[in-house]
Amino acid sequence: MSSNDQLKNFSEKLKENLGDLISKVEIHKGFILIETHIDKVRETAKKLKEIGFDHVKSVTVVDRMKDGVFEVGYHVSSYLNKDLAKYVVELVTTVPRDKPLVPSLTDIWLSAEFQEREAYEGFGIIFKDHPDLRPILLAPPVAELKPMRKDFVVKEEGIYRELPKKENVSSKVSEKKG
Amino acid sequence: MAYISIWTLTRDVISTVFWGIVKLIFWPPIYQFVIIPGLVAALVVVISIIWFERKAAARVQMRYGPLEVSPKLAGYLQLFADLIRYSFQEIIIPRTADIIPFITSPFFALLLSLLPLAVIPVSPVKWTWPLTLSAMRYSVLIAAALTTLSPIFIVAMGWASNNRFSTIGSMRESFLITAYELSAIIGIFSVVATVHSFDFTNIVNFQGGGKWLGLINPIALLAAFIATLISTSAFPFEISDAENEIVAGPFTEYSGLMYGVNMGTAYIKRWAMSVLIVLAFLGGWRPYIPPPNAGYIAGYLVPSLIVSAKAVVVMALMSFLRAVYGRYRIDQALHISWKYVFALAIAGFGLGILEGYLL
Amino acid sequence: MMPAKFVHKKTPKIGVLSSIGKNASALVLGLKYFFEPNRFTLMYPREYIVLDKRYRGFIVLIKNKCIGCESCARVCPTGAMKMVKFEVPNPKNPEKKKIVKYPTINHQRCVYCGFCVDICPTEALYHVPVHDVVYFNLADMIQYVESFQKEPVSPTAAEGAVPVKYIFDPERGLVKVRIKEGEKQ
Amino acid sequence: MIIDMQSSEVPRLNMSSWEIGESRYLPGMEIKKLGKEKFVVYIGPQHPGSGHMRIIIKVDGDVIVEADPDLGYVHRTMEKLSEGRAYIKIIPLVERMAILDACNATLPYVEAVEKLLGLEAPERAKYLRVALCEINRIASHLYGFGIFGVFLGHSTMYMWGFGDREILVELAEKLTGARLTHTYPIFGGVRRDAPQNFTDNLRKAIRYLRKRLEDYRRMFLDNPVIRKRLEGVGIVSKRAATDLGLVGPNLRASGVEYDVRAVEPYEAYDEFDFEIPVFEEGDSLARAWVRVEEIKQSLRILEQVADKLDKTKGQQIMHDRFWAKVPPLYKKVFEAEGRVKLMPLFAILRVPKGRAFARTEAGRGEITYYIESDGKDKPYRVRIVSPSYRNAIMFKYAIPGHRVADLPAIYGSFDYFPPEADR
Repeated sequence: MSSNDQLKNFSEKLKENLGDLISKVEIHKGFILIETHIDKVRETAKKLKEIGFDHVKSVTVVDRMKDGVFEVGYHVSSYLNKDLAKYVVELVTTVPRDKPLVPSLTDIWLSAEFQEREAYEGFGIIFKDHPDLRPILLAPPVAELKPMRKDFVVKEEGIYRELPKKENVSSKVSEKKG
Repeated sequence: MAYISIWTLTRDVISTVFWGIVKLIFWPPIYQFVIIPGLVAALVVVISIIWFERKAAARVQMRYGPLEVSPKLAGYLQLFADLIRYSFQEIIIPRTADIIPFITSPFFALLLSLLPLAVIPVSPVKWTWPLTLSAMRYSVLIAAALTTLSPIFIVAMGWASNNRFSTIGSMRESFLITAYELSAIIGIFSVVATVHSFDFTNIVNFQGGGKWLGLINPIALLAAFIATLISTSAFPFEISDAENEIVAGPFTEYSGLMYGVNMGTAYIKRWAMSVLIVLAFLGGWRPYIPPPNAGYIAGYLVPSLIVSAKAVVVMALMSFLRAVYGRYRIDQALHISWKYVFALAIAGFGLGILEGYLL
Repeated sequence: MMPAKFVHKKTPKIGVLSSIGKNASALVLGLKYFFEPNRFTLMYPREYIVLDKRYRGFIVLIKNKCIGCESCARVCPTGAMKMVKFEVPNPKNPEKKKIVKYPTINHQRCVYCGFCVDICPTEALYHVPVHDVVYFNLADMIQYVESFQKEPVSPTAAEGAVPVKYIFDPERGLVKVRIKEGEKQ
Repeated sequence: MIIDMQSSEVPRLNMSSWEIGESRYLPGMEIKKLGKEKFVVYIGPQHPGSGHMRIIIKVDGDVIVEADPDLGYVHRTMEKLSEGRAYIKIIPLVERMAILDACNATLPYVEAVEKLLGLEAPERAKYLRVALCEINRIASHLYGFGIFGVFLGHSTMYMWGFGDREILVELAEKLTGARLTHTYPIFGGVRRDAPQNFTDNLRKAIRYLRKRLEDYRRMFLDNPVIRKRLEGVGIVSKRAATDLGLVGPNLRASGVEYDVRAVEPYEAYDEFDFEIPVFEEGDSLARAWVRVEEIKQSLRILEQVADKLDKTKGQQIMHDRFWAKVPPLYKKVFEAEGRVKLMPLFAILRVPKGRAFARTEAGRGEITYYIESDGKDKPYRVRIVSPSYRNAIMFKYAIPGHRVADLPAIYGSFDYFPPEADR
């Protein structure tokens, strides 16, 4: 387990290395978040790959409906560099919800290919220059609904059930008797 | 008087009819092709062997195999139940299929895979031979030639089905035909070289006294055995109808009884090849020698049963391989059959010639 | 602290000659299991496993213990457990009716996670070690208060199947053992 | 758009007007022009060798020139459903993506929530989690072997894999009360204590499985037919495995040293002495061997876990926060049945605001969860990336160039599990 000090040291190092490419570094539980402007995403990603972050674990999109943005994050880590493998770094950028256009990082991290397709079908985020941007899990008509967005609400059921008519009567009778 | 004459007349008629039927049954072409080792025996054997195959594999695989249909017979009737089910299933013919070859090919394949059984002797007694004496001198040649006919119809089935998996399957089958036929035939012909005769009767008589050709020339036997495995798509050469790769190969579009026929054809072919192997390598009806003027039972039924029993053992051995092996890839199977099995067959043939010279 | 070590290995190579031996080895192993099969199949409708008491089987309600706290319905991940409201006369104030709540279960949805049993503050729900109950129609699978209190009976056990249990064995893995009459817990 | 689960009305989709990207057709229904000598074969979803997925392959003769995996046939929208339900209800939901690997699939979720809650499971609970994780890992590998066997036509391996898995399933049942969907780890601990004779049974099972692994080697891995099918087939180089982001045994078969148990030891994995096998070849055979070696190591871990469980007998298996102030009835039940009763607050558990990322090594590889809480009783966002989903990309890049018959061999060697990938 990497202790808090280690994480802090590492985030400092990241800041030094990436310089003014990134606007924010935060330490969260289990990963380090670095935020960058959408124009600098590709540059930052290339730099991260140079440092040794060689694969994408997860392309995480969070819909911040109140702020009107999508937060597109790439959880990256390393396989070949054992020191880096201990850390997970999330490269985050925000795009407006009404015009979700992000440069694709598939050519930098091939492992992001399918996950970018998933972000595309779920949130409708369009990854520029993605080699094969199609829905992956959903059928196209379902993907068109952009079901992962927050304004697509799946309502959960309540916790009450109505009695069917007949049993209602009989159990009432038994209640009275009891 | 009249009473007696009617009685004798009836008796005569009955006995004539009875002996007529017996004669018909034991008429060599009928007996060989329809009874033993032909259709009836083949069906019984195939059903038993499939049952054995399933049970044997199940024992190795921590299972019981078929059991529910007849627990007291260890599930033997399961196969009959399957047969009934097949025969009541709807036969679906795809609209895109080429109908005439689609329907006829399975039955041609079945009949032709039985045909070799109609030209081989199963007894040394002369009247039981299905061919004329002069043709009998070439019975090995004729039987071997007839075994090569049925695969053509398997290829035709795949083509007529107009299905991609069928096409791939029949393509594989057509590759395999060329690969195994030569090895199988050369393997069996190495016996001819040893005995200096194309006559199965001579070959079997040569093997008296435990001098089985399979023991004398095991290389040729191995080559013929492996070639039989390939030709009948037994494991590890279950390639043309590999389920996990191409669904059922050439038989993908077949349903109901036609599918059952197709599945049976492979086993019947294995049966015919096993009978050939028994005659050529495993001593045929020996050690039993029928008296020269033997009748239906001693001269025909008993030797044919001995041949059948030996062939069943060969088949059981082939079936057991299912429990041990997976399947080869098509190019690997071709590689094996051309590089190793063919070489084995040639070596066996050479050994056969050498032994023919020495013995 | 002893972190795991990475150990580099190579797949064993097999030559042409030794492959003949490997063929024979596989065949011999097959024959060994052919003659001495190791089987522990449960012949299901004729045999049934007497399950552990810990088994998370069908869920039964003890109505007297239930306080109607709704915890079980809240925690149910599939919405199988739901509360039903009843109006009963209030002994203190006969004018107003008192509302009591009891859980009901829909076995079409229940996944037997057992959260409801574990969360119940009064142990009013419990698992029965039964896993095979047959319903004749879908409506029966929604169990209201009356039927929810009845312990379901395994149809195999009721029809006189042989009770068995499995015990662990270092040689054969699992061994099926028949339970005699007296042994039943 | 609001979908009401209670109403029977399905949201209407306008099938005629949708147009996404270039393709106007359902996947696999596109009209394409092909060369004369190539043709397209649809492997799946009703194919005996495909599982719940489809691989659209273009073949040139017998050689695959292009493969396009079509996932999603068993997609259950777990990420979306998670956003609408309480934290505890998500555990039984997510474990359904890999029912034979249930503990491994839920553990990172539980860990992520524990990180947000700022608590850690007690010692004995950690050992119990490790025990079930390793039992699940072996069961998952055996299942994978079974499927692998049948894909190669080796029915004995299929039945043996599934038959011997029964022992592990039985062990898991004795421990948790359920055969497959254990729902065992929970925030702050585990739900059941190990029964009386659990460690004895565990040791017996370990001895049996060690013996059986030798049989597997003789029957399957050293079987010349199988070797011929696997050796040099589906080679993924170290570089390619890294770039594709493969996980788990498939990654380690390509010579990459990565295992979450070693890189970021979770639960009690840093207390056990075990090795992580890494193979260099990167072919299907290496992927099979890596699993066998991993089973051996898992058995080694289980042996140590059994000792630890004997040592920590009778200790608490729930974090104090949920156990210190429980009524006496709860403790009575725990002592009598070994069952941890949950506080009613679990149903409406509010998790502090924050983001957490957790990863563990499941049977098929690394599984990661990203959880974001906005302080309410439901998560704001749950992102699940399962091992099979990350391995799915290999269909596109590892299969072309091989023969049609190699497809099942490669598929099986990757131990791809569609329900896990589709989530």
